[in-house]
Amino acid sequence: MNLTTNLGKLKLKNPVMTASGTFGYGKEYSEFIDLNNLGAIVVKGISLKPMKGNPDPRICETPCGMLNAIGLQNAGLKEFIKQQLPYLRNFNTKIIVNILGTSINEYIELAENLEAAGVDAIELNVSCPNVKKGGIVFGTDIKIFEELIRDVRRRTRLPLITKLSPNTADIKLFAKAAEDAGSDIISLINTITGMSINIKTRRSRLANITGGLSGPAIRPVAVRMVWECFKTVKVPIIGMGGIISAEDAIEFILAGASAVAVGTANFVNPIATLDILEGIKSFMSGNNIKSLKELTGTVKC
Amino acid sequence: MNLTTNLGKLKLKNPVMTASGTFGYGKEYSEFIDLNNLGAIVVKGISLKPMKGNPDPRICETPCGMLNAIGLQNAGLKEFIKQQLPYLRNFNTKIIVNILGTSINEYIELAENLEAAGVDAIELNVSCPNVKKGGIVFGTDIKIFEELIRDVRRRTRLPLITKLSPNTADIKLFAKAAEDAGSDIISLINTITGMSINIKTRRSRLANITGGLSGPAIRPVAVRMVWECFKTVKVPIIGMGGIISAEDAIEFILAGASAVAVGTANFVNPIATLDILEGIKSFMSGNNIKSLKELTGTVKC
Amino acid sequence: MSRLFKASVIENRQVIKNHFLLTLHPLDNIGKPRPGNFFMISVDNCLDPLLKRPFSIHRWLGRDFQILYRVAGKGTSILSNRKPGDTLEIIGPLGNAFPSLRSNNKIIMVAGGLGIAPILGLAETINKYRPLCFYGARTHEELLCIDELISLGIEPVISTDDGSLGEKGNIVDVLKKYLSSQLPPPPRFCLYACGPGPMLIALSDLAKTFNLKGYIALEQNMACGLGTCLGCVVNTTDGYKRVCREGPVFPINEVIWE
Amino acid sequence: MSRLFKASVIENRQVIKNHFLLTLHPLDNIGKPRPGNFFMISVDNCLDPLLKRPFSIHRWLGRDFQILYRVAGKGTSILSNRKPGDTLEIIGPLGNAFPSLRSNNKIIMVAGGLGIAPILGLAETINKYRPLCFYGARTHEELLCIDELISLGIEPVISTDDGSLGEKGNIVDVLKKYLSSQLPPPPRFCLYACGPGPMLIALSDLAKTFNLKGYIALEQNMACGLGTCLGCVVNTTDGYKRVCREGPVFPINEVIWE
Ligand SMILES: Cc1cc2nc3c(=O)[nH]c(=O)nc-3n(C[C@H](O)[C@H](O)[C@H](O)COP(=O)(O)OP(=O)(O)OC[C@H]3O[C@@H](n4cnc5c(N)ncnc54)[C@H](O)[C@@H]3O)c2cc1C
Ligand SMILES: Cc1cc2nc3c(=O)[nH]c(=O)nc-3n(C[C@H](O)[C@H](O)[C@H](O)COP(=O)(O)OP(=O)(O)OC[C@H]3O[C@@H](n4cnc5c(N)ncnc54)[C@H](O)[C@@H]3O)c2cc1C
Ligand SMILES: Cc1cc2nc3c(=O)[nH]c(=O)nc-3n(C[C@H](O)[C@H](O)[C@H](O)COP(=O)(O)O)c2cc1C
Ligand SMILES: Cc1cc2nc3c(=O)[nH]c(=O)nc-3n(C[C@H](O)[C@H](O)[C@H](O)COP(=O)(O)O)c2cc1C
Ligand code: FES
Ligand code: FES
Repeated sequence: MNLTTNLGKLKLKNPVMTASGTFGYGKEYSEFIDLNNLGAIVVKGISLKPMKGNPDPRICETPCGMLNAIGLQNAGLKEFIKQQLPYLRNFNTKIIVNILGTSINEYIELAENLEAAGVDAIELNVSCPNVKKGGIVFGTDIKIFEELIRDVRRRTRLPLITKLSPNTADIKLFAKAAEDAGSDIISLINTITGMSINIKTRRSRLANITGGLSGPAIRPVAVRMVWECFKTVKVPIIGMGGIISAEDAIEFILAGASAVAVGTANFVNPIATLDILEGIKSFMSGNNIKSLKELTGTVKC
Repeated sequence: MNLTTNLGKLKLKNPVMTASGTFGYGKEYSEFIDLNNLGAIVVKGISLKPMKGNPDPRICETPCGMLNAIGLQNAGLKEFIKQQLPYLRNFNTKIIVNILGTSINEYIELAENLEAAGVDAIELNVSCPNVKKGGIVFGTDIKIFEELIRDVRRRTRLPLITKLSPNTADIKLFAKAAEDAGSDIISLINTITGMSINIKTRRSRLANITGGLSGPAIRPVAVRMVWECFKTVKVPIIGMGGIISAEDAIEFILAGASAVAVGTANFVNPIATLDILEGIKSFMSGNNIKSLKELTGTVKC
Repeated sequence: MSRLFKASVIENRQVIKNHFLLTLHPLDNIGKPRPGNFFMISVDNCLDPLLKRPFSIHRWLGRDFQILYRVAGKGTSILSNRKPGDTLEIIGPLGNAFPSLRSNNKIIMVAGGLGIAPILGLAETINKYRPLCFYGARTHEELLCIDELISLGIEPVISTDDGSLGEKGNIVDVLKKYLSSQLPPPPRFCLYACGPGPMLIALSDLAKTFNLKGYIALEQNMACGLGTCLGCVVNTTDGYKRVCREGPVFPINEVIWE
Repeated sequence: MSRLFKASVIENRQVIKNHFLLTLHPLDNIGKPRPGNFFMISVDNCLDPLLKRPFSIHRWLGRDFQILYRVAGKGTSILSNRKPGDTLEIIGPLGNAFPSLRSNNKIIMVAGGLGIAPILGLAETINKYRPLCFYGARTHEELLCIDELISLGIEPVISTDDGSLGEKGNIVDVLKKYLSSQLPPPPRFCLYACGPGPMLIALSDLAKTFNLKGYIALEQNMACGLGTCLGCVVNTTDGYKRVCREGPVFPINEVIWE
């Protein structure tokens, strides 16, 4: 059985990675799983300067899902390279850094510095719905979106992943634009904007009012979008959104994903990633599948 | 306590109505609840000609939700007026007819005939994602959307409700367009397009491949959209999407809904509508609220 | 009397691996279910699983009733953990029933696997007409209710896929052999069947070949069980029909298999 | 020894209306929890509720341990239906603990309502230092663990909102009266507190007024409990801090109340 997953020039030992923002910088989970066994670790979004994030409360549970409005709290690029990256480098897995900026130049500076620091790939977070000054404008205005990708593309040789927002009428347009602008890989979906109100206090359950919906609740939307993008672009797809079990992961692969990212499930079950990897392996052996390439996008329609 | 709900010129005895397509034409539920107690019955979408709908399977369950691709099966306008409307007229409740067409003229013909037949209001289904020839084009192209509403508006004096699709980047634009074009009321949300794959058969769980996601899973998205629209338009809003309990209904009201529609919950619990109405009443008396107008849109932000 | 009622679990007994016999005591008066009818059962109070699940009436015990079910997924797995004393919310009895016998008919009951669930209940109401019964399963362990059938005076003809009991092979082939031996088969033969899709398709062909009448109980994903969601349709010679309303029992020659 | 483990329910006893005492038997070796630590508990295996719920260690029984909880919503309601023999998945012990006593300190424990849950466990480890204990609840029925405190040699000062036991009024006012009677209060007094937000805010003011040190255990919605989601922060003089990681116990003067 061959689990190697080639996302263009980014080669993973297996298709299971973590979703940005749901795995910290890996350290906390090393207590529960051997990080060497992950296909890749995608770390929490990094900005040039430290960001303090949104006021609390930042999360709440919803039916089969959760809302979050963390507000991209992070210690900033320098701190990441100094404090987190060296630790992550102890493991034999790919390190992918999710980046966000308020201008194209910030994204470029992040990419250049991370390339110099030796990370394995960059994921452009253009779709976080929580921070007004954050990436959201890049994620919804397709012209700026293309320009951003094109400009970052020119300045780094790292594999470039563009993470797509589901908060759009037609995600195919963004997938195509990302491909045309030189993105090597696309990842989807980020969270769907939602809101939940505490009827006792008559306030939003989040200080930020709205937040991003993740978890199993959004899986049907995510699978549909992966399938739409698979039919539209040739670049490989990292599928995510509500993956809890190996069955869910395989659903994404059949819909067109070459690799999968596990997000909210890490909170529910800290060993979710490796449970899912094991489940994929037994599905493959049970169905005599030699390589996941045989499965990607093969849903019969 | 005053439950009367004025949606512009459409006056309901209370704010709880049924969501189109989830209550048939009322008859099946009359076994479980007294239809006289409903604020309004919104019937399954009606087209000019009978439609046979999509092949099976048409539905499947997803985490805290379900996908449907019924394909707007209905017996057509004539049959509705002859067979269903007389029965519905036995009850002291408002009858709202959800209509869909493949051209503006069809919508107009439907509206004119239904006005003549004496229904209480019309809900324009411009957002059903399942039928290629159905309303979807009206729901995503804002120019055609406005034109449709404007033209139907000119040809009927019935209160006009426009039902908005959540499959858009910015629902506020459609809410505003609907208001500007003369819609008296807006209702939201319709289902979110999704997909679910059976990994054993490697087929979509729906013959139509994709379907519309409904149920509690989508509630945070629906509440957010109602709140966005409330801040954007002056016309009253009918809120729906995953309402299962009175608490959920009140969440929508706080977010800006003047009335609520109960959909998928009818399948789970055939007396859901009246359970919700009772729950709203006890919330009102428990919080000394005289009229729901005091609550609509009052979420503190 | 209401078709929306609560029932308490009297017993929820594993009969063989993955198969359970659930005995329910309705806490309200309910209508007497007829063979072929089904109930929509809430397996839990939480929102996942969300929808009620359909199960055929297996046996009617006067006031209590039984469901025979297989753990197929999330909902049935949770159901299998329900304990005596737990309360379940239920809608039913729903759907149509196997039609009553015309006097000159000779019924051949055909059950595949768990298709025996409604067939046993049917057998209890028509055993006086001495129906024939053809019953196939994958292996002898999965042949349920044999004793019950025998105590009703019905000696089933049996087959198993692995040959561990009865004839080796599928039950439709066994029935075919029987019918061939009766050539020309008496036109008063009428099939009453329940089982997995492939079995019903083969049976349809057989019915066509031998020009037999018959009724089959179908399954389809369901949301409401009441005829309102239009989600549970199957294609028939008369257009899409709702399994929960026009069915679950359909004339065998009306169903169009894709 | 792993912080991800399963435990079986030994007992899940209602102590008063809506309040339950859960005794758990870990099926693996677990680390010994310190007072203030908490566990993330899966109340069910289904996807709704999705996230584990945080509960303070109430009592450590050597290998088994106890949780004292109130039915607050969906998750705790399901938890209250768990029966002996059921297995729960748990992460923990998590978070920091009430700091160890400095020799010259006199601890004043303050518990409001269910804030007694971690405070009793704390009392068990520090009773030899003869701490004071101020404990308030809405009504005398909601005063839990009084006997346990007394058997630890701690005679709590009590108040109830309705005056049904102890002083009428809130416990912070009672404490204030006590401190005023001690004027100037010995600076070696140190507060260890847990309770609802308004109580903790009043206590902060009090600490400021009397210039007292203190530690309070906070609550916040949690997803991971491990410090990765950044969902559970509270605002402090040193920026946002994670209740699950830098907390749940914080120096009382560091917390910024909005
Ligand atoms: C009228 C009727 C009568 C039935 N009677 C019985 C019975 O007596 N005993 C019994 O064990 N089962 C019966 N079934 C099937 C039973 O309803 C399904 O096995 C059950 O709903 C599966 O639920 P789940 O949550 O465990 O599985 P899911 O997780 O929902 O699905 C598991 C698998 O079961 C399939 N499935 C889901 N729902 C249905 C369905 N409604 N019909 C067929 N397959 C389905 C799915 O496609 C999937 O492959 C009946 C179905 C119908 C429509
Ligand atoms: C470190 C820590 C220790 C705790 N120890 C205990 C304990 O020993 N005993 C006990 O009974 N409770 C304790 N709690 C609170 C407990 O976690 C919540 O009551 C529980 O999560 C509510 O879950 P639910 O599904 O029943 O309620 P939900 O339906 O989720 O919510 C019901 C209500 O509870 C509130 N709530 C939800 N989650 C939390 C939370 N994490 N903290 C505070 N309020 C919340 C909601 O805002 C809502 O108002 C602790 C919380 C934390 C953070
Ligand atoms: C608490 C939390 C924080 C997140 N932070 C980020 C982030 O910093 N950057 C990003 O691109 N996505 C972020 N996401 C989105 C996830 O990476 C993922 O796209 C989304 O949660 C859907 O996957 P899931 O349903 O498996 O969680 C975050 C999600 C959660 C729940
Ligand atoms: C089975 C089914 C059929 C539906 N049919 C229609 C329809 O004919 N016209 C329409 O406007 N909406 C239709 N809807 C959408 C609902 O009216 C409602 O907008 C949506 O389901 C969200 O509400 P809910 O989560 O409460 O179900 C249908 C929904 C379901 C589940
Ligand atoms: S299950 Fe809804 S119509 Fe049959
Ligand atoms: S609960 Fe996730 S960081 Fe604290």
